[in-house]
Amino acid sequence: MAEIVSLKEAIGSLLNDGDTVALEGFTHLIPMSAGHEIIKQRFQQLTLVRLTPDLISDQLIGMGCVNKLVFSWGGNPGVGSLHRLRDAVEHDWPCPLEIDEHSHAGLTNRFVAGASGLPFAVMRGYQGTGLDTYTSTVAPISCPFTGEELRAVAAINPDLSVIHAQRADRKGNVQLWGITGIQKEAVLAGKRSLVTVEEIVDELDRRPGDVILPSWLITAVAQSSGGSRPSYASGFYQRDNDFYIAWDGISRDRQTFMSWMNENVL
Amino acid sequence: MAEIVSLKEAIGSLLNDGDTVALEGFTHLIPMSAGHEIIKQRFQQLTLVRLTPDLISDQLIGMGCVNKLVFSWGGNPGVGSLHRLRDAVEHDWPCPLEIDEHSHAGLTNRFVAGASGLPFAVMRGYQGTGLDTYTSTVAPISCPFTGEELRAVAAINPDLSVIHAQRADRKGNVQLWGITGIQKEAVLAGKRSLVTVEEIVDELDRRPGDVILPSWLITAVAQSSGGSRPSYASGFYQRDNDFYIAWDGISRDRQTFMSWMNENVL
Amino acid sequence: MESTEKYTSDEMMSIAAARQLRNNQICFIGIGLPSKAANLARRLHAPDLIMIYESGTLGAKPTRLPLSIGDGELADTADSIVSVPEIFNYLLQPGRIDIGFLGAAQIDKYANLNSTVIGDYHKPSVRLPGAGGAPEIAGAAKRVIIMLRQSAKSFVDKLPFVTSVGFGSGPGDRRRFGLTGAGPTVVITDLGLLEPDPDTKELVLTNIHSNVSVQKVIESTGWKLRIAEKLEVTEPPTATELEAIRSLVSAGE
Amino acid sequence: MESTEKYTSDEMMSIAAARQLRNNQICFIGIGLPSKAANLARRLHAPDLIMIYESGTLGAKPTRLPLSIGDGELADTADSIVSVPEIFNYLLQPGRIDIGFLGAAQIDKYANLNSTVIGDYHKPSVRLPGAGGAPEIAGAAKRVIIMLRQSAKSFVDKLPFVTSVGFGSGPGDRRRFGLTGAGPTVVITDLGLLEPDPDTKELVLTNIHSNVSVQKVIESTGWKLRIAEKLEVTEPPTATELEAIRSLVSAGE
Repeated sequence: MAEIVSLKEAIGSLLNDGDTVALEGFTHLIPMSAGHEIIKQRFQQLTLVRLTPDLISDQLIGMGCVNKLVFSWGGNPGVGSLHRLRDAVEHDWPCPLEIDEHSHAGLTNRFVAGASGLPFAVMRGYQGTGLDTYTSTVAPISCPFTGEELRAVAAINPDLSVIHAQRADRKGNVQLWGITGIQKEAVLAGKRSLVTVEEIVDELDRRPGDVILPSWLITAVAQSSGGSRPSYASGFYQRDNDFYIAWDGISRDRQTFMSWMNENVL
Repeated sequence: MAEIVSLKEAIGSLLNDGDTVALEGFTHLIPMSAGHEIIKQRFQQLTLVRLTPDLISDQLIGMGCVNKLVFSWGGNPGVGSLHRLRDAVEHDWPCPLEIDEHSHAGLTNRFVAGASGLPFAVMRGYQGTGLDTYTSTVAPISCPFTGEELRAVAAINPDLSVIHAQRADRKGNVQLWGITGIQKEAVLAGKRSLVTVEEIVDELDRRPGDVILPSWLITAVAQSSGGSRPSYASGFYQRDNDFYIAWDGISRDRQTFMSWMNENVL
Repeated sequence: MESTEKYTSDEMMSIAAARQLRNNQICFIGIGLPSKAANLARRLHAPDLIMIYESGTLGAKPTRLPLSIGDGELADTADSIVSVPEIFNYLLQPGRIDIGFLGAAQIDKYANLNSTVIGDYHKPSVRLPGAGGAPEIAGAAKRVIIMLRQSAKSFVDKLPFVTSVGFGSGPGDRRRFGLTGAGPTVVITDLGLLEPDPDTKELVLTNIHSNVSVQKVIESTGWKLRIAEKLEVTEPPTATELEAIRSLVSAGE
Repeated sequence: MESTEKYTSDEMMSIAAARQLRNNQICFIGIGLPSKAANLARRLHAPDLIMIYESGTLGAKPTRLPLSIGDGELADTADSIVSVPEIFNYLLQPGRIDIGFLGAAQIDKYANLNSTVIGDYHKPSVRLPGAGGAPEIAGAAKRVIIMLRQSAKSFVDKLPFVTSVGFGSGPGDRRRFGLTGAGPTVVITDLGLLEPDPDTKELVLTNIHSNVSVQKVIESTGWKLRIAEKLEVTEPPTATELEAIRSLVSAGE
């Protein structure tokens, strides 16, 4: 059953230097405050897993917490590049960044395999692309019935998976709604899991389209109001688009970025 | 986009003798009236696919519509045996019945593969059981990353998949809730699909835990109030347990069964 | 607080099984005897037992005994309902289930189960319902509890069909088959409890219900049954247990 | 009803793309140019276009232009929202999508796309965002429409990286790669439209926007561009089209 703890305590006790950590939230319910806590506690040499690395990934990379990124689309949604990600890949700053790059469908199926307790998943994809060449987590596989050649993608099972959700009850059952992306699979694939929530309530009144994650599937729950800001949490607050645009300027220059992080996160 | 038609017309135009037809509904929303329509229209030599063959399967088999059954648990839930199924398997009455038998997990993954447009799915199962011996739709497969031997199950793509749901709107979008089992995968795996519904409404007001099947994933929708009776449709009517118990007596004897079918279905 | 009331051997069996379950255990429940025992445990010492049924209902708290694994009572009282693919692929297969709770028509000395056919597969003398969720529950649950009534016809030397694997033909077979759970830890019958020998994996009679003779158990077993050196006698039902089991009303009644 | 108003080449591109879409087509939409064109089509001749975004929103009817594929505006106006595994495995992979609508940084003469890197993969001069949903959209959608601005830097003879396959190195490659969709049918740029030759699969300029010279298109193409024998001139935007595109307001504005 999930323990309800503080965010600081959760990150401190569930994460270790060198761990593989997934921060999921497909363009919605992004676990920003959990990422900030990882930066504050100065974790190092993490492998960061995230389909859509965005501002929080840019910050973790720029602060030198990450030495490997597993991802499928790394941009500032609707704005442009992630400059800290680019600086790390293009110029090894602040440290070299190894990448294991996939398509959304591929990384999604790696999570599905991880959630299913299987060592791999099967899909039709990657064929003919350059992606096949640069990863060791995709391999050809033949259908034993038809002979068709497909692709196997290796399961991903992060040491810690972190997501953000709207609510939990006092037993640690979690409720999320709106775009729920790959979050259920991320939690299930994780060896340990942490869910930050906007609020903790006595009773989860069900909503259309909601996803319930029972307490017995989660390691820890931490309250973190506004935990997705400047992204959004449906039913609580909207995306701060101005900040996403401003981030392009803040992140473009190393010193401006460091100053901003010092003032606003550390 | 789904066409809204009568049940009679739907079955008449979407099904052919010799087809593989899935009637799904995992202990809830069982497409009973669609099964009756198949019997009335005297379809022959069908391959019937259903995880949990129950009364409707017993009737289709006893009436000689089916010469092959793909299934994973064939009983009268909470009561006992399906006597028409047993009579067909044990004594070839009214005709020999070939069976392709699976576990729930296995047949479920055959539907998942079919819904995913893949020729097979991977799972950990069947190993050490007798089931492996008697089906050609399960095969060993090795993980290209770990070498672990797992099982591949062949995709199933019925010519027609039929499910029952609570509601549709006038555009043919379908809504179901409660135990929704394998129904989404059954519809998606079908080359053609038919959804019978309790009612057709102007607007589908969403409910917690509901599943929406957009009109563009469905071939036809037919209204059939009480279409799951004597089973149940959450929000509409409860299971008629007395009838399930009575069926044990009706179905035990060939003549009693035939008389009952003549009086109540044909 | 032993009851002075009479009780049936079926009541003893259900009560003995219910006693195996604890609060917060995640229990994947087959219909019939296991469902009755689990629901009894919830009414006694394990109100927070987490019951999972293969129909997709998670955390069901039925007020009446469900008639099938897809009973509306389970759906209406569940914390949430997931699809059947989720139940098997996301919850059972990865080993998240503490206890798989199974019944069967027949069992052998290595706790392998048959619920498929009696006789030849293609021309069976009795065609049983088949596997359902059992093979993968038996394979992937962290451990398995089995319940069935004991007789020479149900406890057989050789199964006509292995639907679900206990220990195959002995130690090492579970690993060889790639089964990830630990397998059966106890078989509860109307006569007593059998547990696998840690070394040989053969079922050994470790408990006998009061008022049952060892001779009766031996005669009700189709193989040469091993008896534990320290054979315990099952505590008879308490008045509370009997009252609870007798107040269990089936849904629809 | 040609407008007498001035319009930009970007407006012409979006309008030309919007004209490709029809009611009840199921369209899997990339963010940026494709999203703008699809939303424009919905406001003009295709109000019943079925828009699918990879975030899981089905049948979104945004009143404002979404800023990302997971914009709240898409979620709030969708018929339903499914998980990302469902979008890729149940809806895209089996070929249920009529049109995959993609942008890219670069394209080659066989309509292969690059959105990954400029330069060497390990030491790129420009690290682009990467694949996202594009490779499987390009593979599995029944057909693909591509939009990007035309220049010698974006229309290149050889891609540094193939993110998504158009026709590989020519006819037969899609089948060889096991790609189930028919591939790109048209590339819409700010200068004109290119379509694959039915036999060679090489892109051919088939339409030119009014006020654009063929010479300009040739100079904006990094390979020796083939021009269709019957080169058509794109209908200029109508007043209705221009009004619609100018009234498209982004979410959050």
